[in-house]
Amino acid sequence: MPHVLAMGGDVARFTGGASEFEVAALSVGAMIRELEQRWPGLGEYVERRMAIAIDGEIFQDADGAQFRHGSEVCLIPKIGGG
Amino acid sequence: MKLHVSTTVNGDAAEFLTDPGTTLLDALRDELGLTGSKEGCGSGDCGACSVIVDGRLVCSCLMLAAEAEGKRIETIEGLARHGELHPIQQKFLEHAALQCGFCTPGLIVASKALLDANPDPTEEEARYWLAGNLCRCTGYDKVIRAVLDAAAELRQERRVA
Amino acid sequence: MAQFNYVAPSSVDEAISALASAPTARVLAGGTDLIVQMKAGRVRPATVVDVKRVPGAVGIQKAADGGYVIGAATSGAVLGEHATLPRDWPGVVEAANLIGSTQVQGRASLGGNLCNASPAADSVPGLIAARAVCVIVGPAGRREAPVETIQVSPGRTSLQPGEFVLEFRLPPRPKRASDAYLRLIPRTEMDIAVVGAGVSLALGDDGKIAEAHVSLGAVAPTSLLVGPAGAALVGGKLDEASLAALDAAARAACNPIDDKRGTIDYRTKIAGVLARRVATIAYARAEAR
Amino acid sequence: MTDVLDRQQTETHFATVGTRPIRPDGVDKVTGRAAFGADFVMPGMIWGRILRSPYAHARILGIDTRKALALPGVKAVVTGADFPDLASEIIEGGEAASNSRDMAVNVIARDKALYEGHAVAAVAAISPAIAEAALELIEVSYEPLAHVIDVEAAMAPDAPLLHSHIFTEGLEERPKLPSNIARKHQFVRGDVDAALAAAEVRVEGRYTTKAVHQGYIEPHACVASMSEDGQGHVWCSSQGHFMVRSYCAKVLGVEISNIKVTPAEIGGGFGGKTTIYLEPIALALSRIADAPVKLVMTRDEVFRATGPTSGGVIEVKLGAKKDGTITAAEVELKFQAGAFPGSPVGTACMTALACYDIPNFRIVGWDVVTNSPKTAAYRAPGAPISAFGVECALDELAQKLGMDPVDLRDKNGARDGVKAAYGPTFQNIAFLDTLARIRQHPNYHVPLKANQGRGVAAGFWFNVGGESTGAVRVSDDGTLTVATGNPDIGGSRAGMAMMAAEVFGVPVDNVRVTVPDTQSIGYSMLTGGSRTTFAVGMAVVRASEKVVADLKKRAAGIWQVAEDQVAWKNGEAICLDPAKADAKPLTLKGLAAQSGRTGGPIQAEVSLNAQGAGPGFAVHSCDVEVDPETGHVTVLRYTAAQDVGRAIHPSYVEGQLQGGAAQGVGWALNEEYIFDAEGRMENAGFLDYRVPVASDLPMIDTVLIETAPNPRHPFGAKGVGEAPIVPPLAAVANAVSAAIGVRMTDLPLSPPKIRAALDAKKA
Repeated sequence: MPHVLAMGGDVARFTGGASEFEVAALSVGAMIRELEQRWPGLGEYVERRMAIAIDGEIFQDADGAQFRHGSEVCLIPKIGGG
Repeated sequence: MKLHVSTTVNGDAAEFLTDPGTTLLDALRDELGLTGSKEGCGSGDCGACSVIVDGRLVCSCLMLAAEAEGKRIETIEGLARHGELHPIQQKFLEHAALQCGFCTPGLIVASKALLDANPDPTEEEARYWLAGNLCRCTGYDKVIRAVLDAAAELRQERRVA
Repeated sequence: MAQFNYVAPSSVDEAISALASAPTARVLAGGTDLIVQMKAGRVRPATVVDVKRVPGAVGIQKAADGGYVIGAATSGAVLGEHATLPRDWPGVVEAANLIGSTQVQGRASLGGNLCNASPAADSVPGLIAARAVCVIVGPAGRREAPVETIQVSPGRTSLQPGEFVLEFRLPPRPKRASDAYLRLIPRTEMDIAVVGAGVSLALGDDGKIAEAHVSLGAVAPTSLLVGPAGAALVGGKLDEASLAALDAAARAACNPIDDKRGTIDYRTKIAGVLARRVATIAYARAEAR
Repeated sequence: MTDVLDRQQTETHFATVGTRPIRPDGVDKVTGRAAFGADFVMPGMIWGRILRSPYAHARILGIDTRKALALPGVKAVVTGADFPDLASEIIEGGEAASNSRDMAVNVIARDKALYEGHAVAAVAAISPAIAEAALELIEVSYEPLAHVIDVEAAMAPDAPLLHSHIFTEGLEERPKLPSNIARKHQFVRGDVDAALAAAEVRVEGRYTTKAVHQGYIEPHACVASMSEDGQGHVWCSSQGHFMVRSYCAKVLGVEISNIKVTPAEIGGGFGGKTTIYLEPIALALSRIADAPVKLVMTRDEVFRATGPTSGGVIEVKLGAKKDGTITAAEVELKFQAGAFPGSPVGTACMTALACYDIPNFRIVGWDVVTNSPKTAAYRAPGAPISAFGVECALDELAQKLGMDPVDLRDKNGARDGVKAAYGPTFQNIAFLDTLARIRQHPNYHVPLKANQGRGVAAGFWFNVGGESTGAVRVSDDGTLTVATGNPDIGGSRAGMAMMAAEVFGVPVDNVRVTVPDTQSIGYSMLTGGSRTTFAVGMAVVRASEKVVADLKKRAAGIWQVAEDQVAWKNGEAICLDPAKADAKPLTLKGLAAQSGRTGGPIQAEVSLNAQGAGPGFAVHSCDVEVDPETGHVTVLRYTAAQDVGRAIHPSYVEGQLQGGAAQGVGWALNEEYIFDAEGRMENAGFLDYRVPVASDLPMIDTVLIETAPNPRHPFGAKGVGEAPIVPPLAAVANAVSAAIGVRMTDLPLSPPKIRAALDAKKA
């Protein structure tokens, strides 16, 4: 199962403190739906405010992006720039 | 009360009516449509409005249009001739001496005034002469290389001529 | 810019009457201060009198006594290109040539720099140390006054309504006499002086300093002629003791402010540093002549 | 000089990528033809001006515009009351999310002026002079309020409150009272307290910086026309015309489809043109005046009313073993956001330790509103500020350990497989190579004289991808036109033309590049985040590949062979079918000429959302000489090395490194916002806001590291624009500290501070 780690942001507020957990989902979109189901509000929060690094590569607004079993999925605040 | 000003711009006679409070830069841009000279500060601190008046490099934002009466004015629009870029313009392109390009017309006009006055400047002389032309993109490295390279080419041309 | 009348008189008298016509009238020479202030709305003259067409206002003449007569509206670039002035008065010229950029040099003048009455004006300490004299014309006629009597406070001069500075007179320059100007700025160019120092001196036949004048800028409401600093140099050969005395005298004369460009403490210390350094340059130049 | 050894070491060879052609827009820019924001005019155009608050913080009791409206020649006056009140809502402008209500109130004040320069009203008149005169006739009655600009003062419980609706986010529980602290960010790994306690060597420091401005030379400018049917058209310079479109629609409360934005050439941005200021006001004025309205900022307005980046406080504790292994890091950041939440403290936290592999750390960041202009993005937003503290602390640690500062960074440096402090695991990075190349550079070995010092620092930037569109059209003479939705801020058109030329196998001169308006090309996020060459380049390459596939298909049709029997090489289709040995290659020109018969015009537009932008690492070394009597600093040598993936146009990549270094040197030595006791900016001009001039700098040597091409990009490109401004603050400060033997911790390192430090050392 993909292992999810949240760095920064308010994920722990939704999960009751947990910032690391496993998900069954194998894509960003599916994970967002799964998180919304498990912790109401978290899915939407992640969708709007967080970027998702899959095995080290940062994805932003990429519902279709796929995970592998054992993927490292890292939730980090969205990144802007100058 | 509008003032009538007759002057020469890039070799051609130019006449316009102006308010006393209009700067030469505004007259060039708004009355004559020569928008190559830019306003970056309006206070003589950035050099983007550099033009040559009677052979003298000045900031056109710090000169009243009325003062141009009877003067010879050279702007960036007058540098390329008969479809040929001036060597300074060509070297700026070859050395990638511009990024956004906003300060470029002023830098090129100031560089022309430098090489007219000093055909063989040292790097330090070029840097001090151009200290009144702010560039925020390039860090000046490629600008200075372009100017020194253009100087060498112009000296070569003179020798040939 | 607020509206105003622009006139470019071609005689001294026309210029005087134009200046006298409105209490807010201002002289336009290079405009590198005036136009900036008008754009910012800090000054709103009813009439602007461009004096550059007035005979004598632009140009450099050698005087009968071997000194120089410099038109007050002559640009710094023209001063720097003169055949003999930079050799005879290098300090005056290098001070004028430090004002602003190459572009500003094409316009900025000694008269404008003085009459803008900024305590930090670069060319003023150079002129004061050189004992330059202003030729002033006005409704009451023509008069002469030492440069250090013109600035009375930041932005204010001792000129009367209708008066303007037409020329500067520099005395003849004997051998073994020279001058120099140094300023401290945060960058290498384009800044207003945090401190400026000018020194003019003449050596006797014994190689000792026979005459010395020291002027400081940006350390008081006006540029200063610092008598004790000059006196500290006279009679010596710029040994450590006289340099230390010069440093102390320069610091003692300071009455600066804290502002965005420097602190009281910093300006005071730097006044001493620059006085020493600029005296050393002037001395070396004098020995070389 | 840039050394290109690395490229020679890589096997891949390209015909165009990696060469240095003249940029396609170059001639227009050296001849003065290029039209920037203020160069555009329209028939019947009138001129606008904006009235700004003279107070840093004041309640606006009333605005009387009657006298201004009565002035002959005045066509329109607007105030905050002419704009809709928006609900608080996060909008994704394509970059860092921003709050639509805050943006609208920043464009023009409503009940309160929150900083000196905050727009309170605007006029449009038939001449600039009349517009200026009209401003003085607008009567605003203010109730001045206590103000606060210093970040720590603003965090105090009794500080003047800017907004009653800000309750600190990111705390365990929502606070009972509002404050100026908008948000707490926290990034934690391991047990930092235990690790610090157990450390064999510790360093601790407090570092401070002032607000600084991007300092682009072109002031903001636009022309806007709003017609009677509600259709608006804006011509302006910005980092993203799609951003201008969506933000204007929001602020004016109109449909996005009612706004069209045509991009002008942009005279520098560095992040500062990733938001709007003038455009909605010009549209509102135009709607009332029934005429196009031109608004151009003065330099004074640019400094007082557009986004600088934060001044900040950076507190750093590092713990290490005697062998130099860093075991613990604690970093606390306090950032001025300006008048509304949204300082770059979040990215400052994420980048603070990104260059290093540190098992235990706690990074805390505070986003604090202050009575100063709302901060805008500035090149690697936040990263230079946190790097200043961390890289200076590392320098001190190296001294304590008696280690070379490059060796210390190498020992702890990020490499593939290391878990970044901000979360993910690094791959395809070349930080260690970048350090090595600085260590090998001749500049690093020049012996130093008295009063001289050498400083080294590293920096990191994520780089981003994002939504991008590229279109490629084949003209009937076989030349190519490439269109993208991204304003070219530093030469990106050259890169786009080169990447297309590479795919087609044609000379780059056969490619023209254009940036059309918002109705003529697909949506693209703005030009920022170092994304353009990477993300937009991908779209252009994909579109080029689509066109090549179409050309092969058409060739197959002409030859009557299967498509897989057609190859594309050096700009022509080649028939592989042995049965058609006599089939001559079909050139792009030849195929273009027959496009009508083979299926019509040949073109493709590709829109994508580019992911997997590779991060960038920069290492700079700087040599300075300090005048011990005046405290004046001279930069003697400067070297910038960077992991760039692969340089498409090396000259413009070098230019990014050199420009970033120069901006960083200005930030380190002289640039700062100076406020008086009333909170008014004292140096709102290039005379006293001292950006580096040509005589302040030496040549800036660059080293492009190409040992880790980005696998996500067709040619291996990584973003390069932002990383180079991250190291200079610390590199310069470390050099100055080494030269004078005193640790300098407060930027800028202006001469009075250095002289004071030297005097204190003597005493």
